[in-house]
Amino acid sequence: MEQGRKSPGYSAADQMVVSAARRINDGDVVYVGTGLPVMATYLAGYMHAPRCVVILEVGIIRTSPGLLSRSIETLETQTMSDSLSDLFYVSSMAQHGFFDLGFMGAGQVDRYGNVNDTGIGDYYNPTHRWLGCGGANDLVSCCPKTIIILRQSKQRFPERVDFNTCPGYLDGTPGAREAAGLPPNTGPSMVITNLGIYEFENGEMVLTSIHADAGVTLEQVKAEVGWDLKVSSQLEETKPPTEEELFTLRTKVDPDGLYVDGKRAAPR
Amino acid sequence: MEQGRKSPGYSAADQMVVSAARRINDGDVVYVGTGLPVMATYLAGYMHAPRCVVILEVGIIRTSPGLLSRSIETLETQTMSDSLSDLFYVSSMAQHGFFDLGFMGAGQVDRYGNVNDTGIGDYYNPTHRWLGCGGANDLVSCCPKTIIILRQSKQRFPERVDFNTCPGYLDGTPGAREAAGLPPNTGPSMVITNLGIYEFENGEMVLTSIHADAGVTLEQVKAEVGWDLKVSSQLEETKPPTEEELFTLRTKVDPDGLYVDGKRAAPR
Amino acid sequence: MAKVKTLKEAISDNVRSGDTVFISGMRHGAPSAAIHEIARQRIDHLSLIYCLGMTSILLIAEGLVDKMYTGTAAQDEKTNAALQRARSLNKYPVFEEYSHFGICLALLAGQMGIPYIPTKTHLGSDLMKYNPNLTEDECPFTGEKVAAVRAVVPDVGIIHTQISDAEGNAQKWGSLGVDRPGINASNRVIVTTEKIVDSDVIRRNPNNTIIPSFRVDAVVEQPFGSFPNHLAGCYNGDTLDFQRETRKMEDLEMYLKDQVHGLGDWNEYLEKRKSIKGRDYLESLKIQNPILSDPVITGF
Amino acid sequence: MAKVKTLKEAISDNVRSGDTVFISGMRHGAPSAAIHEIARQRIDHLSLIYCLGMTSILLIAEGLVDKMYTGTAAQDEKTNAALQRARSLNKYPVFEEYSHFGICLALLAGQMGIPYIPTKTHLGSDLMKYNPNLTEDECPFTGEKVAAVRAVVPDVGIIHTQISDAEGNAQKWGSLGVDRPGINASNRVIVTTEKIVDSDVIRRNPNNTIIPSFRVDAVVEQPFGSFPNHLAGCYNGDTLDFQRETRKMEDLEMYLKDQVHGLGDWNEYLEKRKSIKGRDYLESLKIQNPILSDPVITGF
Repeated sequence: MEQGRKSPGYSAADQMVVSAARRINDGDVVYVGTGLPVMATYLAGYMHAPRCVVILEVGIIRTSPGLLSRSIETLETQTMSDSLSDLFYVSSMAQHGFFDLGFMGAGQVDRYGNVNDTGIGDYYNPTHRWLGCGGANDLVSCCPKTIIILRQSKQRFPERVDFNTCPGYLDGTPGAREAAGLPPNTGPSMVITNLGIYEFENGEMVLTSIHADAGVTLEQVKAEVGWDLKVSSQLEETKPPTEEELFTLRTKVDPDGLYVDGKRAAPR
Repeated sequence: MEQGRKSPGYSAADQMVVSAARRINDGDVVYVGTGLPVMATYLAGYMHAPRCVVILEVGIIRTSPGLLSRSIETLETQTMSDSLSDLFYVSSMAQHGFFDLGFMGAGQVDRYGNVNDTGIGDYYNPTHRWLGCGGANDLVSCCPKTIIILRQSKQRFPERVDFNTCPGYLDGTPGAREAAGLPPNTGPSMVITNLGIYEFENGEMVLTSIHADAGVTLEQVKAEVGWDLKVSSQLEETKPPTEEELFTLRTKVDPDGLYVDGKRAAPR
Repeated sequence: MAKVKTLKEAISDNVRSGDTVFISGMRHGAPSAAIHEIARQRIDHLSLIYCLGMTSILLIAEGLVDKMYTGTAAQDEKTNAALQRARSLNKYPVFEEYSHFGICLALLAGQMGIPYIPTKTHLGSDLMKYNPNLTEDECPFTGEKVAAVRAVVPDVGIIHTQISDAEGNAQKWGSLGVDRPGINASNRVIVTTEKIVDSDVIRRNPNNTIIPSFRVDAVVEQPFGSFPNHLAGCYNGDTLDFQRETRKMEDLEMYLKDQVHGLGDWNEYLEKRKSIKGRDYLESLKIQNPILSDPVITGF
Repeated sequence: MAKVKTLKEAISDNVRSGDTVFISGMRHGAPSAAIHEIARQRIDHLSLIYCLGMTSILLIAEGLVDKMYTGTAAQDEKTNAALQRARSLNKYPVFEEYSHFGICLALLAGQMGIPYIPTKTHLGSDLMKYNPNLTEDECPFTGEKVAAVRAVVPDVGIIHTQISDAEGNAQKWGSLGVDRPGINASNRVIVTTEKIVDSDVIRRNPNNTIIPSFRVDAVVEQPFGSFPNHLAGCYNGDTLDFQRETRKMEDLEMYLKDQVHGLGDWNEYLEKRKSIKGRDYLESLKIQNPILSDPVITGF
């Protein structure tokens, strides 16, 4: 599937990262998962959000954008941080509600924003297994807003996930998260893919923007969703990456080309 | 009350500190309360227990005896420690059961080793108030053995304390600590006063040694106990301080004479 | 630099009537300057968490304290002038009593954003009977009895540190008492510091940061801000004068009049102490034989 | 010096068949030398807690692991040679799955000596259904729902640090992942360290001590003991070779034969890597632009 390659100047992955970066406000305290979330956050740091705070689960807290590296945890990532603490500290601050935004990848995301990082099919005999959630469950359980970023396909957008690793709005009934005991005013706020951008209305994912400039059509989007997708009445066309955004992404965020088309060029 | 002054060479307080110091084995990990316990532990460190580990609740962990100072928490106490951590760390290690010995003072101690550091009489309208227990409750709740050191008087040795701040063997019935939820194999093991030494048999305090060389008699001891005291069938006479012990106490542990007759010479 | 304030501003902006206030430093590095400023501004109806707090008696004496969460505190009204003064003002505080670990756990639960935390301490003691923030519970796995300690989330926490950058990345070393859970549990944070340093100094030793900038609301540079307490790497303590000057009622009254309300700020206080004790007094408290660590190496 | 051992001794003395083993380092400073030694000694029936563990696949591949407490771990048997090899040995591990905070809390409860600890995470997720160490509970004060995480107390913990004294006062800096709760929860502790230093070095910066001597059973000096992981102040990581050399079954078999069982110890392993990658290989991983902190000052 290679939608999103009309314009020679950028890829669908670029659009995904750039769209995500734009959602970070200057000064935001952002709990950042591994991979594309780090790229997007560093891009925001170099562009419009120089004072955003980058929090990594291993205990790294930094206000100067770091160097992207092959893994989230390297000496490049640690060096000249404001604070090197630990997972307990970072997760405690998240659970207390001191962060503004969580930013994570996902194996699958469903109609109600539930994320599966575990497996497809029977838990004990899955047809596919992911690694598990790492810190992603903590992030989406605790952050007031969470952005989920992933490459979209019908298989990765089922109506209901087989295994709910990171709770979204559960079965979509109002108050379901609070009833489960999750902190109030938390949960996924946005899903950004290589095809479009989704927000949540009454706990259900709604398409709010299409990467039209990259050649994506509504039909393409719907073809890669596993349920009868709601489309916003104010559906927008995603603003394509600016030259400055692309230049910054390629020269400052990932000068060594560690990421190709949104995937790590080498194993983690 | 000035029992224990027969011999000109030492005071009852010296006997108390020396007797306590002798109970520390080389290599013991000792959770040490403020005041006399620190003196006794440092004395042990200079004498027969150079490898004992001194733990102070504020987070100080040291294997070299420090300088005694007016307060348990000074730069002298901190300097050249093995570890400067915090109260959470130290208390966690105690609660896990990693310490050998607790060592504390007390306002009152009763027949079953319960300590009152709170008040006499009605809680809301006491006739006497102490400061509260600080870390002493934690210490005696968690340590496999705890030595309590205090100057003895009938008022400080009631049959039952009015307020149980630091639990001993509660009402003395077998298994009372465990039934209350306290960790098994914990509790006070010894009480050392200016008159004698007490151990616990079936949860009850029993006199095992009298500071006879300091002029203390069994009658004097009994007169300063608020119940019908059990006396060990193997009652001993406390071995008086040796010259080396006294010399070390005066020249190394407390060269500035911060403690006079077991009391701080100046307010904490 | 928007966070850098005078102590007066930092306190008036962030400490409010009715607040639960965490004061860091179990003697070591307790923020005496800030406490005097709270007394000076007469911010009232406070609930205080301040383990081994010495200068807290000023707040009690001024009738500013509704509640003390405490492990040890003077409570003998017959002999304590501050308590007597609070009584005369009809502002005698309520004391909620824990062990020190109990207070630490209340703050840790607060830091963690959970409503309570279990412990094996306090069980069997009468502390359980009188402190409404302690109750028995049982382990849902083993059924064993535990004491549950209810979370305390301070509205504001105050910490004094050796260094901080202007954004509030603050570093404290030495014994840390309940500093970490207390300051990290607090919703607003005031950092007073001996010295505001370049962020570069912080970032070359990031493991020493006790609270990062995004958690900090105000940064105040205040040399000798912990005096008469001690502060590792900076100065020794000398608490006897304070204790003597505040013990008897007439002395306490005079202290409040002359050394709290009669002075504009902490620098005037320090001058006052020098005028009493001699020009070299503060200098004499500074560390005489500094011990230097090897540099901590980072980089790639 | 009685605690200073060879790695072989330290592992055989302290890691036993059936043990629950905590491995420190979420990549940063993970004790690769020690893990290779466990594989070499084929100590089996282990339960492992090793977050972001990379070299743990060696233990799985050898059929030594009964259980993994995990937040992320390769579990796709179809594509993972180590799992396939474990299956062929009839030693496929059980995976008990948490979030990373969940594992951290299990260890924290272990460190604290309490049977469980509450959290607001995991609730509403299917992790609660399948992990027997997670259950719902309610706050005895507020009645609100929490998830209870059962304590894990490792029989033995292994940490690799930059420095330690011969008694085991070990200092680690950089990002600390779950090192503190994990190593402090462990009943026995093995410290492997880049360099054994004088106690004086430790005592001049006592805040950096991650575990004090009385908690430590064995101290092993092992330069590059975390390679191919990185270690702050010492060397960068280079994990691609390890990942490539252990991905396919035939490569994994060869790695186990040649680089685990075919070698006597970690120094031979390092020589082997140099013979493959060039004499300057390890030197080239060392920090190129070291950044030095200001000295931490103490004393009185």
